[in-house]
Amino acid sequence: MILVWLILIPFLGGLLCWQAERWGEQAPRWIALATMLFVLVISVVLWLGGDFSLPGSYESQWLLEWRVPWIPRFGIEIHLAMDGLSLILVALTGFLGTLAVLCSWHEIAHRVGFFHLNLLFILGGVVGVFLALDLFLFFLFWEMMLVPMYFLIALWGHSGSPGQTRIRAATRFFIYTQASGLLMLVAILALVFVHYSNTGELSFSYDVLRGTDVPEPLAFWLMLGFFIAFAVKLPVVPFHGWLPDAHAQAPTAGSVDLAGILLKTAAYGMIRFALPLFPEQSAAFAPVAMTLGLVGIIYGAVLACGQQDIKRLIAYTSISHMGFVLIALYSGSELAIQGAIILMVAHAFSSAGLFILSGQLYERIHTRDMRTMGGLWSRIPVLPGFTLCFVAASLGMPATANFVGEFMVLFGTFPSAPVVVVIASVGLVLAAIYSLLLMQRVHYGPEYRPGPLKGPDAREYGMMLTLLVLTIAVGLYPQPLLDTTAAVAAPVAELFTDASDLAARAGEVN
Amino acid sequence: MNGIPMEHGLILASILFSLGLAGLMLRRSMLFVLMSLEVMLNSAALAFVVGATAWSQPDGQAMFLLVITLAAAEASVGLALMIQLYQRYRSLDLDAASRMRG
Amino acid sequence: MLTLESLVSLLPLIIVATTAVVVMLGVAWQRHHAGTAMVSAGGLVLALLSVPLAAGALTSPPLMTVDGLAIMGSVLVLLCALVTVALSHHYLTGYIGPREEFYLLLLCAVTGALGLVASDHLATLFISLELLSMPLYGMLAYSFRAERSLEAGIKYLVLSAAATAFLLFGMALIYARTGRMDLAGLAAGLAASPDAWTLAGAVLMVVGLGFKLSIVPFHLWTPDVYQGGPAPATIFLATVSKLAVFLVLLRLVMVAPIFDSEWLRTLFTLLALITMLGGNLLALFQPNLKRLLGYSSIAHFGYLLVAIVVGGQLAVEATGVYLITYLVTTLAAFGVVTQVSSPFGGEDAAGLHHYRGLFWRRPWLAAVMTVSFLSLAGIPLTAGFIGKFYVIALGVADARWWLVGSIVAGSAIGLFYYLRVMVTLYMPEPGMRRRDATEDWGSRVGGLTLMVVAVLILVIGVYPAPVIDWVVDLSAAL
Amino acid sequence: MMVTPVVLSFLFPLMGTLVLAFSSGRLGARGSSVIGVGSVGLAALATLWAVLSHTGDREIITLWTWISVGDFQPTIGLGVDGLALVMMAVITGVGFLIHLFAAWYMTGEAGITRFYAWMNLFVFSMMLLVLGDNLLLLFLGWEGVGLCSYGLIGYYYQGLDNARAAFKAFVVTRIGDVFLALGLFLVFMELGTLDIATVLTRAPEFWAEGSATANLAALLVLGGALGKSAQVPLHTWLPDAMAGPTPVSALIHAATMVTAGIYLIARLNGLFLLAPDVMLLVGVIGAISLLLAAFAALAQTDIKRVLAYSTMSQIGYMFLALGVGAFDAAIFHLVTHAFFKALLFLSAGAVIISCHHEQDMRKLGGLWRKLPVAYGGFIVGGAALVALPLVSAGFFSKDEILWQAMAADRNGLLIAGLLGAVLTGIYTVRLVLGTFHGEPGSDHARHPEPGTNLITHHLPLVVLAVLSTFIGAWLYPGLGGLFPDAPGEAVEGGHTLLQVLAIGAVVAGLALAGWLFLMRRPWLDDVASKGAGASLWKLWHHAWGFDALFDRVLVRPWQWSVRMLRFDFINLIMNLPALIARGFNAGLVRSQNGRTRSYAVVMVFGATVILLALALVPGGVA
Repeated sequence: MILVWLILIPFLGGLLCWQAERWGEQAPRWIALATMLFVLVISVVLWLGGDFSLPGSYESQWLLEWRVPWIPRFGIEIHLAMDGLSLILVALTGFLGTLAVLCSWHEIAHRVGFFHLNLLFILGGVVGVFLALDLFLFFLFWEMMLVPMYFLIALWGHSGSPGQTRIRAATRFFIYTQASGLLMLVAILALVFVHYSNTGELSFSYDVLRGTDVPEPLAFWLMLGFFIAFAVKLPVVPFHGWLPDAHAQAPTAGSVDLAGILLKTAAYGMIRFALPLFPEQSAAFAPVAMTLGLVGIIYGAVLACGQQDIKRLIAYTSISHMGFVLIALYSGSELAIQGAIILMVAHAFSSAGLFILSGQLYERIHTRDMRTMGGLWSRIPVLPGFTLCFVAASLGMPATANFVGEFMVLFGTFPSAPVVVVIASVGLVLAAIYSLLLMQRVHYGPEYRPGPLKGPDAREYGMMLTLLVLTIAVGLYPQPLLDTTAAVAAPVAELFTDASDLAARAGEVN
Repeated sequence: MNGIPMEHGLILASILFSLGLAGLMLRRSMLFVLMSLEVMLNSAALAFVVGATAWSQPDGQAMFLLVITLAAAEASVGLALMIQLYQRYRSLDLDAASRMRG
Repeated sequence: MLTLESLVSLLPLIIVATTAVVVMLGVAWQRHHAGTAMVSAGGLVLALLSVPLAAGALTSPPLMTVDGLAIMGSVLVLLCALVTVALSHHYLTGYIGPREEFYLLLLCAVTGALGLVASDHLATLFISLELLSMPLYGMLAYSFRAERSLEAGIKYLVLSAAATAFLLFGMALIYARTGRMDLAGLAAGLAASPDAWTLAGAVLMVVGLGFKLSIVPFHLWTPDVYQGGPAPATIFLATVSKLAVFLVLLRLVMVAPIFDSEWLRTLFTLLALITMLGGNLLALFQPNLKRLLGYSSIAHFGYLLVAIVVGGQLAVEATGVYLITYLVTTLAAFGVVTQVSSPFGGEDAAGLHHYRGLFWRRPWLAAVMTVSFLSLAGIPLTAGFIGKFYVIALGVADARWWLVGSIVAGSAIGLFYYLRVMVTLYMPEPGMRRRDATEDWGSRVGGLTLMVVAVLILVIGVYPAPVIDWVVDLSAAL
Repeated sequence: MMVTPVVLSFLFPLMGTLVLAFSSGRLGARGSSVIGVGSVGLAALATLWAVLSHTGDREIITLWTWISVGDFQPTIGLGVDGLALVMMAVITGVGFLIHLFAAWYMTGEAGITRFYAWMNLFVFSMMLLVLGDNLLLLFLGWEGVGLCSYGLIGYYYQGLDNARAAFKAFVVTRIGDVFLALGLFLVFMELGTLDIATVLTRAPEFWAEGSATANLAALLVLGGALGKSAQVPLHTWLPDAMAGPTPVSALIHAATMVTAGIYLIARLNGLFLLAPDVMLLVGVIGAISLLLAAFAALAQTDIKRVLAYSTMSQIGYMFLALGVGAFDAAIFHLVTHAFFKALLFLSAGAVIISCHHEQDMRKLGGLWRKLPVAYGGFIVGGAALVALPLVSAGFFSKDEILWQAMAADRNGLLIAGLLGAVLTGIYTVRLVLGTFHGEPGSDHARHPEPGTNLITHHLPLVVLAVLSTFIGAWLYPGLGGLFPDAPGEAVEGGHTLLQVLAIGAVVAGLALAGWLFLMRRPWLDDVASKGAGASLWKLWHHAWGFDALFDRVLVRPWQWSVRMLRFDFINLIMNLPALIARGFNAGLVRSQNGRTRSYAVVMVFGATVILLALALVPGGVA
């Protein structure tokens, strides 16, 4: 029952914030903060309590499970379950949600209640995505988390840019994700009806559908339906157009959520749904996916260097980082998938940090254009120091979580695809280039405009410090995270091994 | 029954129908548009009568009566609206009433 | 033969007809707007209560069949009429000139719709269709002093008459070839082989009905009539008229095999494709809200045509659910337009700029509108999503990949203008004076029904099981 | 976590960094320099304690397992053996002296806390690099050192070209790091472990000598070493790295970071022995860099750039030693080089500060009487650099390398070494004469302000000067035991012949330089200003044009593609559906022209099309 509460708390909190606006501007902020802290505390308590040993054959792999019939006609049920991976991601959502509320403490001045309503609805939807196990319920949360994000970007976007671009960016974000989501819905329904024709049982539940053997030509298209929906959200290069615009226009809280969690829902979706449901096709599709990952890394890096707007640069770096995750997921090695999970968490920390810093910069110099920045190191007391740390994290400096993630991915993928790893390592050099470019243009070089600026107050300092400590902690001692997700990564990796044997055997046969 | 074969009746009705259609599309004044509507309805009624005679059943005739009553109702409402059109635009031209577009 | 038993099965139609007569006498005796509204609402409620009785009756009148489809149709028609009456009362208070006649026209149209839904014979089909359309000309041209309403009335009259002529001619051809007028007889008569004339007749009937459902090549009248007609009339046109005609088309396809031939199925597929895409594409940059809703209703019926193409048990069920979700959503959307433009002041508040920043003036009205537009777009947790899910499930079950693809493309395009409308609600409004719903809109009958409808959208979206079970039971009886 | 001296030795700098980084301005200049220097001093003491208590065999201290997934089990473990201790001694010892001198050098500079924070972080990363017992931890130190060099080279961040030099240094070394990373991946895939000891035992079992994988692994490790030690292909960043303060150049670009590559190859000697032709390549690269840098040093005007190129050539010597398999000789030269090159850099720093940041030799001169300590440092350092026989430490280590080269009868390398020795003599004399003798070129040089502080200025220079003499060479404990036996052992005779040759080369170099610069100065100047001489001088000045080559081949195309791709054209493809929809919308909206009759026409047209399709399309009419 606690799983239902995990989803309901953000929604109730959101409604409370909307109504609390009557009692003054601060009330919604405190309520939102309390809600997200509550979610974080619950997930941490669950984490400490739960044991994540590899699932024995007898008891189910889910730490917690909650199941109730919803639409009997189609066999749809509200089926929530939590295992190591979803627990970590829910905790991450709680943490980043708290950060999002904190970093928009002064930034959002008008219509505060409605802002927090949207913010908490996004987080509720995301927690729903991580916990939903019924394909219909998963799709429902998948589409539902878009609406509040759309309003967040369209209504509270950066005042700097004229109104129209904000709405266009928000609409592009919405339509990209929604249309690809519908493709996934078609794939889900096709899978359900194939299962129905095989076994006469109409059900949307994950465990039941995993076993269906779908006839070959159709199976590839279904896998593609799932892949495209997650590729648009990841984002994978041809479908990445919406991310830089959405980030450039979103408020800081929106960017933190968008980069921190929404991208992770796509990776989670791949690990949970795309790979296990269609193992053979995914194995066959792996080379294409890896090439897309590579293109993502290189293309994201090259474009990141060319950007003038600081948030667009960070957005393109996210595309580059997510390229690594895509490679890992389709490499079929347990080490790489564990690395991908660590990289997801690490990227959430480093990109959230960089976005919060760019938000704080915007509060001080009211611009995001790097051409009008320079030599800020001497003008702002502590912020540049933190920026340097997060820049180091984003270029994969050892002792940061990104390094652990990236190198586990590369170590894991090397045996199965050495050429891919060689090209991906070029991405490491490009990562150094765009990260240091960010540092160079913003903090080093001659001062564009003289005059000292005020340093970070306690709130900002606290946020930055926690993020930094977490990055270093995971960088130096990632074992707790690894143990929790071990139970998830192992079966996914085996999917590929027996899938590739299958493919190999199939290869011999014909 | 060695009267004229049914196909000829139907073809006549079709020709009548297409004449009504042409009138609907070509004429500008609303009066003639209403008239061509009547022609189309009557052609349908004719087809019914032809059908009835072919199958020697009374159904066709009954339908003919229904069609006539409908045509009358149609005409009355149409003329009422035409009067309002004339009062507003001082002309019977159907295209005068085409402000809503796009 | 017309036995007492079959009369009972026609009870709702009889009650509505008597209400119309009572209203007519009431108008003749002494005009009282609120009274008339109460009487017509009472009549509709009474008819609604009598539906279970009618459903219980075993035999049905000669030219009609009161089966599951008819019952479902009658219930939906009565509910929509009830909401229209509730909304039109506040709207008409501002109308100078006779107000009671509107309810009279509405009741006659409802009678026609009830007859159409249960019709089993070409004659009853024709008569009920005309009984439904004739009062609509009056309702649309009700405020004839405003030229837009007159223009809408004229356009609808001319083109609807032409469509009826097509329908009639089609019926005539089929009658001439088969000599049978009732659908069951038609089916037997045609079992031999559908020749040129019968197929031509079928096509002409499709054109006639297609006009009423505003399927793409015959949709051009829709935006102008939706924009011109007074808001309550547009609600009635968008809900009851389309609902009844679609159920008839479904019955024709289900019962009469000539509609079942492979060739017609490809024709319907093509029509569905162009209707979905055409409806959405036309609405992309539409500044007028009522025209936009007109285009969106075209698109929605494009999605629904998939049920006609697929046919079978699941199709009837999908039609039932989709119609319920479509009706609830359209009632809410048009209801908001009615609330903002009532009491009637000569011109409806259709321009999108009227709704800019509505959330900061009328939060709950804007919330209703947001929910309705989310439902139109088919976003989860709203009824619209359940409808879209059903239609896609239908398309996938029958492996109609072209149709499913165009549903996805259509809804992606549709998102653009639904989002554009939704975001204007929350934009900070510039200082311009603009029309607004009356302060106490929420406490009036119309406002309350609107809130109930909005809640219904969310309830169906969150927990659709009861609605689905109801539709499954009714369609099983077919 | 046992508190052994080794753990203490690298914890002190870490604590120093954390205190300085999070003090955010509360510590004044004095406070931060005390902490900065103090922490490295304590580290030196801890190292000393560790050296004394070292029992000879390799001791592993595992702090905790870093990651454990399946058989990928890297640990945070410290491997302490002779090689590590020697390197630790150099890092903390020479590092401490440089930190001490930096206190004097940086007086009056803004942001001293930031300077010492970076310096301490550098020492910490270097210690980790040296102590890491598995390759992943070594890689951690490896990258940490790169980051600190970025921070320190870009210390004067106001100047755009300083920041650009730091950026270039980091990117070029990062390219080397990527090669090393690929090497790590290959090693892990083939041998299943990253632990250095196990790698060295398993390598011979799994790989045959000279097999493709062995060659590839050695090549990749070599690539990493080249990047960090600024050898031929990846050396362009070293001269520009002189943009940082001189103590930084002394610590990073003379004593410690640039030697990381040699340490790596020495540590993984087993790997290289399995790939003899890669060993030869190491030697050849060493020889090429040796000569290239020596020639370039001849034509430099900035004293720090001369020293930078001389560092590059001395490391070339070390690579040459590694190439012929004389690992012990390479480390020996590494140690002595750390002493005398640090001395030279610090003396140069003393000169620069005294002449108000004047670095150009042509503007300096006639300082030998005014800056006696700096002059003394230069003389002793220069002697060691030139390898003055019997007196200087350089002689013993360089002679050992040449002897090993001769013993391994790699005559080509030997000749390159000798030629290098001659050239070294020439540019050292040119440097000393240009800076200290002759007429002062600018008023800064006429009245310099010599450093007077006894502890922070004189002490480091004197100590280093002492270490640069034969005492430094004597201090070095032979590490023969740790490495496979060098070629020199097997051969008896010929050592004396080599010593004669080496001494001859040195004497010839000095004589030639003396003759050229003292007697024939005017002749030399006009040769260097006309025709062939001038172009040769320019070529050497720009270090054989490598920088320009890389700029045109790599940097410019990269910038061009970044500019071209700034407009995200793949995005256009995704905008296509929107444009198509917009086109259709425009077309369809025109059909809504409001006239009833045109609506009727379209309706009729639709009906006729369907009817025609009925007649024409087969299957319609049965």
